[in-house]
Amino acid sequence: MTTEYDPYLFLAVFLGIALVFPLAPLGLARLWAVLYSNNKPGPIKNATYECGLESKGDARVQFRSDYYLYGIVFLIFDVEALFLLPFAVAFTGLPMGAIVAMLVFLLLLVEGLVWAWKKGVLSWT
Amino acid sequence: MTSIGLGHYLVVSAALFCIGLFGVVTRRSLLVIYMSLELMLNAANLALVAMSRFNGNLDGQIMVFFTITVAAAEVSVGLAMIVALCRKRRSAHVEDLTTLKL
Amino acid sequence: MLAWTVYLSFASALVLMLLPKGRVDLARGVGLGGALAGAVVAFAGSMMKQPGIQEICRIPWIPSLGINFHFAADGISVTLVMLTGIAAVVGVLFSWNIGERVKEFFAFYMVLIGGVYGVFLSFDLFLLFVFYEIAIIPKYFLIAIWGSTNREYGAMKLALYSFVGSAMVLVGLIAAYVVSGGTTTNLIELAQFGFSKEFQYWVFPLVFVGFAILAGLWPFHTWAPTGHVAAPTAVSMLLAGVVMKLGAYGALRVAITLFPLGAQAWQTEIGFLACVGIVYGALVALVQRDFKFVIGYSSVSHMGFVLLGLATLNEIGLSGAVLQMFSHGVIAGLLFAVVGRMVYDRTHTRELAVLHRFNLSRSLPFVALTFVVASAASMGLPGFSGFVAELQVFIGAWRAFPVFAIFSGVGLLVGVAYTLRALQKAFFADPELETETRGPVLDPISMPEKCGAMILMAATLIIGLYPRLLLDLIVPSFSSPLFDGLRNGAGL
Amino acid sequence: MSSIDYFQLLKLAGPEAVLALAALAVLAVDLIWMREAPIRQRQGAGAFVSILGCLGAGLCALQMPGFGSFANGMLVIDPLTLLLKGALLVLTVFTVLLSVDRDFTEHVGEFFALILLATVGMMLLVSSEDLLMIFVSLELTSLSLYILTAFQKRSALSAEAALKYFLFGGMAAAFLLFGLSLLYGLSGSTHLGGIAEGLVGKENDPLLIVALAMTVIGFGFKIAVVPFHLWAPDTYQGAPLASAAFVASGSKVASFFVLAKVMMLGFAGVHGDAGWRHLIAGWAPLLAVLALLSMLLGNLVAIVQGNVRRLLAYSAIAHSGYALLGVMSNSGEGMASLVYYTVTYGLTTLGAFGVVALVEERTGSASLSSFAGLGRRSPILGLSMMVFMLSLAGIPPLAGFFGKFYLFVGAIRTGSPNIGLVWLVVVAIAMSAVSLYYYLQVLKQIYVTEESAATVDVTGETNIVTCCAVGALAVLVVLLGCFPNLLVGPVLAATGSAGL
Repeated sequence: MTTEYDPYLFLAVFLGIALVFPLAPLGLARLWAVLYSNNKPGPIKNATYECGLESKGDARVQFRSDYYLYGIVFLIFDVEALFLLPFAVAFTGLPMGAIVAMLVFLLLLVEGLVWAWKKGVLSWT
Repeated sequence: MTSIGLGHYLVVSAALFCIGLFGVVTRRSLLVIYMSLELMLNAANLALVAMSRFNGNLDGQIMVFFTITVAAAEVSVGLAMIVALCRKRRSAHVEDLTTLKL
Repeated sequence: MLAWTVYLSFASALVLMLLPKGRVDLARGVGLGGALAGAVVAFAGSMMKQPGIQEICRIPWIPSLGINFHFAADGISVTLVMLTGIAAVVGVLFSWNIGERVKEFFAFYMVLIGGVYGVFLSFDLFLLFVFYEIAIIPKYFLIAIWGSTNREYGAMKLALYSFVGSAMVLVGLIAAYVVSGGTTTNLIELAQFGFSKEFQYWVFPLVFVGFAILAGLWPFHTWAPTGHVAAPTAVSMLLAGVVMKLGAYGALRVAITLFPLGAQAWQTEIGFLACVGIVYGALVALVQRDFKFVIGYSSVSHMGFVLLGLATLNEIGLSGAVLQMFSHGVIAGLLFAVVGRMVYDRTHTRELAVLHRFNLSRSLPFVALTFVVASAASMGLPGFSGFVAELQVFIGAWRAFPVFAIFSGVGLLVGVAYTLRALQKAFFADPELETETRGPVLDPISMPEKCGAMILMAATLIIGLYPRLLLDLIVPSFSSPLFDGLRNGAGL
Repeated sequence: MSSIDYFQLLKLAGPEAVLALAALAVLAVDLIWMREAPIRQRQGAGAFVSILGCLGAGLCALQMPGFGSFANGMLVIDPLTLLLKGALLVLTVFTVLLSVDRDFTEHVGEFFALILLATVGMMLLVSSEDLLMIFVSLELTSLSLYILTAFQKRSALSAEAALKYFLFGGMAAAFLLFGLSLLYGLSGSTHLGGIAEGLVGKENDPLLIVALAMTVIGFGFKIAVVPFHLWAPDTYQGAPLASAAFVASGSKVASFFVLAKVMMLGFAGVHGDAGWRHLIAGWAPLLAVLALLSMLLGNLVAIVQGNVRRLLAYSAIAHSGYALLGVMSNSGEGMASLVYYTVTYGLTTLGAFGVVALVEERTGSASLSSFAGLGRRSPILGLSMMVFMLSLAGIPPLAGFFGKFYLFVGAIRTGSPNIGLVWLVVVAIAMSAVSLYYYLQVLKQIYVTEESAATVDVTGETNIVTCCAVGALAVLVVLLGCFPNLLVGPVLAATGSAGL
């Protein structure tokens, strides 16, 4: 006997559990700290957690612009994978022409990589 | 719960499109503008997929493949231009692009 | 045969462009040769002309739109081709003293002449419009580079006025072409196509005013004086002598023949404007201090007669208008030659108040003689071509609208006044002021100037004494199929 | 999908394949052999290979079968598209000639490769009747043009112009894509013919109006019509010369053709009428408003321009307004007049940019005053600039005049009993009278004003290749003006056979 569940009910339950699971222990730890061991700040206590050097300057470092070039070349090959997926799924039923076409597509992208390499974009000192 | 019809999807994609447009028009930093451009393109993708689902043929979804590629190519061109601009001008904010005037 | 006038002019323009830079005399020679050849072909062609419309050549140019390269000539176009021939030759003679950039001057000059020949000879609406606009750009450069007082302003004003005029004509032309089924732009076939009355009612003023701007119709004449004064002598002769006739000819050939009902509807308005043009031009010329402005406004006033003749829409008025075009072409050429080349190039001033110091009547007797003949012709003294033309215009005007005829009579009177005033101030001022100094010695009149003036004086005299030479060409051309619409409509 | 015969595809897409190969070949030649050669040699080799590629593509296009269509409308071969491909190839060859002996960049191979790839994009754009292919090839063209605009590394203007062009282009592409997706949703098919049938019942569906507006915004940007023209002046001024010339000519020819195809085929049912007293809602009144605005603004702002490149940009905006008349006349003859107008306009602008290139090389700036006395210094240059300026103004013996005349005849002939668009034609003619003023300003600088001593002579030798290209373009413009039937005849036959 299958009761007629609203299709989105399980989604709500799932969301509830996902929220409760992390928040409950955090709430308890917070409660415990407030009730029993209130914090007494001191110089030793505020020092960096483990050993190691004092950190200087702010955390946000300006990326060198050459990283962007890496990002661009990665982006192209990442999207290429997108096209390989349906090619792989329909691979068995494809005529010879389709495979040649796919090869041309791949070679074009490889040619892009070769060009980037030859241009010296990828290696920089 | 009424069933989710084509109208709902279109409303969502229209909302996404407007947010993207608002982002492009008002934000100052170029990177955020690129993100909102992406948002507008993906809103169109969402509309395409919804239309293809309700029209019952796959043309829309094939189109989505190619629009994703085009969006990727567009962003890579945009990033390359930011690199070129940064080497020239040390900042990626829109309002310094004022040397070319009427 | 007549088509060779167009080809020769453009060919000589091309040859002039290719001449080596330094050779000034070579450039003048080719210029004169081109103009003479054109004039000879023009006169030869008009001698052998059979009555009615004589087809010269008809080649399909853009078959998909029904446009063909169609040259033909009837009485009117032959007279005006002859006028262009004379004006071209005399213009070259009077620009013999142009010093710098001579090659380009004559190249632009020949392109202008070629365009004018083209307009008078083309019987295809599209082709006529093409030549009509070809003539605009050389005018700009001729005035802007070699002109005199505020030449760039005058040149730009002239170019824009003519271009706006031709833009209005283009709208009318396209509307007529499309409404007539869009199969042909041949003048004769379009004239036979009966356009509806309402269509003609709004297209006629557009096309007529578009052409009449170049003909100096009263409210749109302001470019003429500044343009003529700013232009070098030869160009101002050509401008007043021939290019203004372009507008009048276009109005006659295109506006009146294609839209006769429209012409009738707007007849009185045009007559009024023409009449005001005559009187206004004459009055303003009366008060001018600059000698060349007097002549500029006199050409506006004389062109008023031409437009009055066109407005009469009857055969005698129209033939008077065409004759006036020819005669004013010759007379204005002579007047500008005297003022520009003979007087200004020597005295370097055109202020009437100052000219008496040079005591011109004694130092340059030939110039004084020429100016007396020219002003007599311009006043319309019998014996000169002016009289015959204006007489016919008045008869035609009396039949169509007597009130305007009387008014233009007054205009004629004022015309006599300003011509005599200019003559007296410039040449026969009372010499006792500086009896002892004979005024700076002025270099004598050169040979090209002499024969140029001779040609013009001879032309106006011959036509004045024996007008049948031209009237036998002009009057029968009104019985051609082109004017059928006018004939049965307006009771020609 | 039926199994696609790939070899038939290769045969149909022959010209594009040859051109793509040529692009790769240029890259290879530049990177492998010409590694250390001086820049002049690299440019010569690159130009030679690209022109060879264009000729190969042209020959391949000639042997194409008269008619053919691949995957219902993805790639359509008919005499009209072949003619346009030929025109695009001619424009590309002249652009390549303009970019030789110019030292604005060391990456020579990439520059020529990108020009060829942009041409491939345009050729695909011109020969497709499928929304997907239209969007992809439009983006291919636009992206290569953005990069071409950014090629002048030394001047900051080029990067800034490219960025503005990119931002506007990206936004317009998003609008276009959204419009196309709504169009697909309403009609159920991506093929233009299928769309027309799909839209039969939905004339006043609000979604269709949104789709129409979005599509027009997308294409409006590409042809630089007024509300979407802000990128044009900056790009024309900032971009290196050959890319600005290519943006002005090639991309305009292709985008106008595809706009006309989408409007005439796709939105066939919603044409409406822009006649004077009988306005019916549809895309014709929308385009009429755009045309009116761009004619007015384009001409009026061009009057105050001091820089010839910005002047050419605003005149391009005005000419887009005139060309829209051809799109609105929605007939075979309208399409033929549009093709003739855009092709001759492309040739004229290329020539004008060629002259600007030579003047910029000699005096370092493209301002009006740097043109002073050009007529005396180099008569051929002065004469060809006069031909280009007068053809843009529409003075008869030149191609510009017949183009405008043919456009206006087509526009007025639409609702022939009530002479449809006569009010717009009157505005167009009035505005072209205004345009004569600023074209004469340029000619005044060339012929009338004397050369002031200030214009220092920067480089001694003038660039021979560009001179010949400019001369050839001037002769072509005069030839097309005096004998318009050379181009009008084949175009009309092609539009007839293409069943428009």
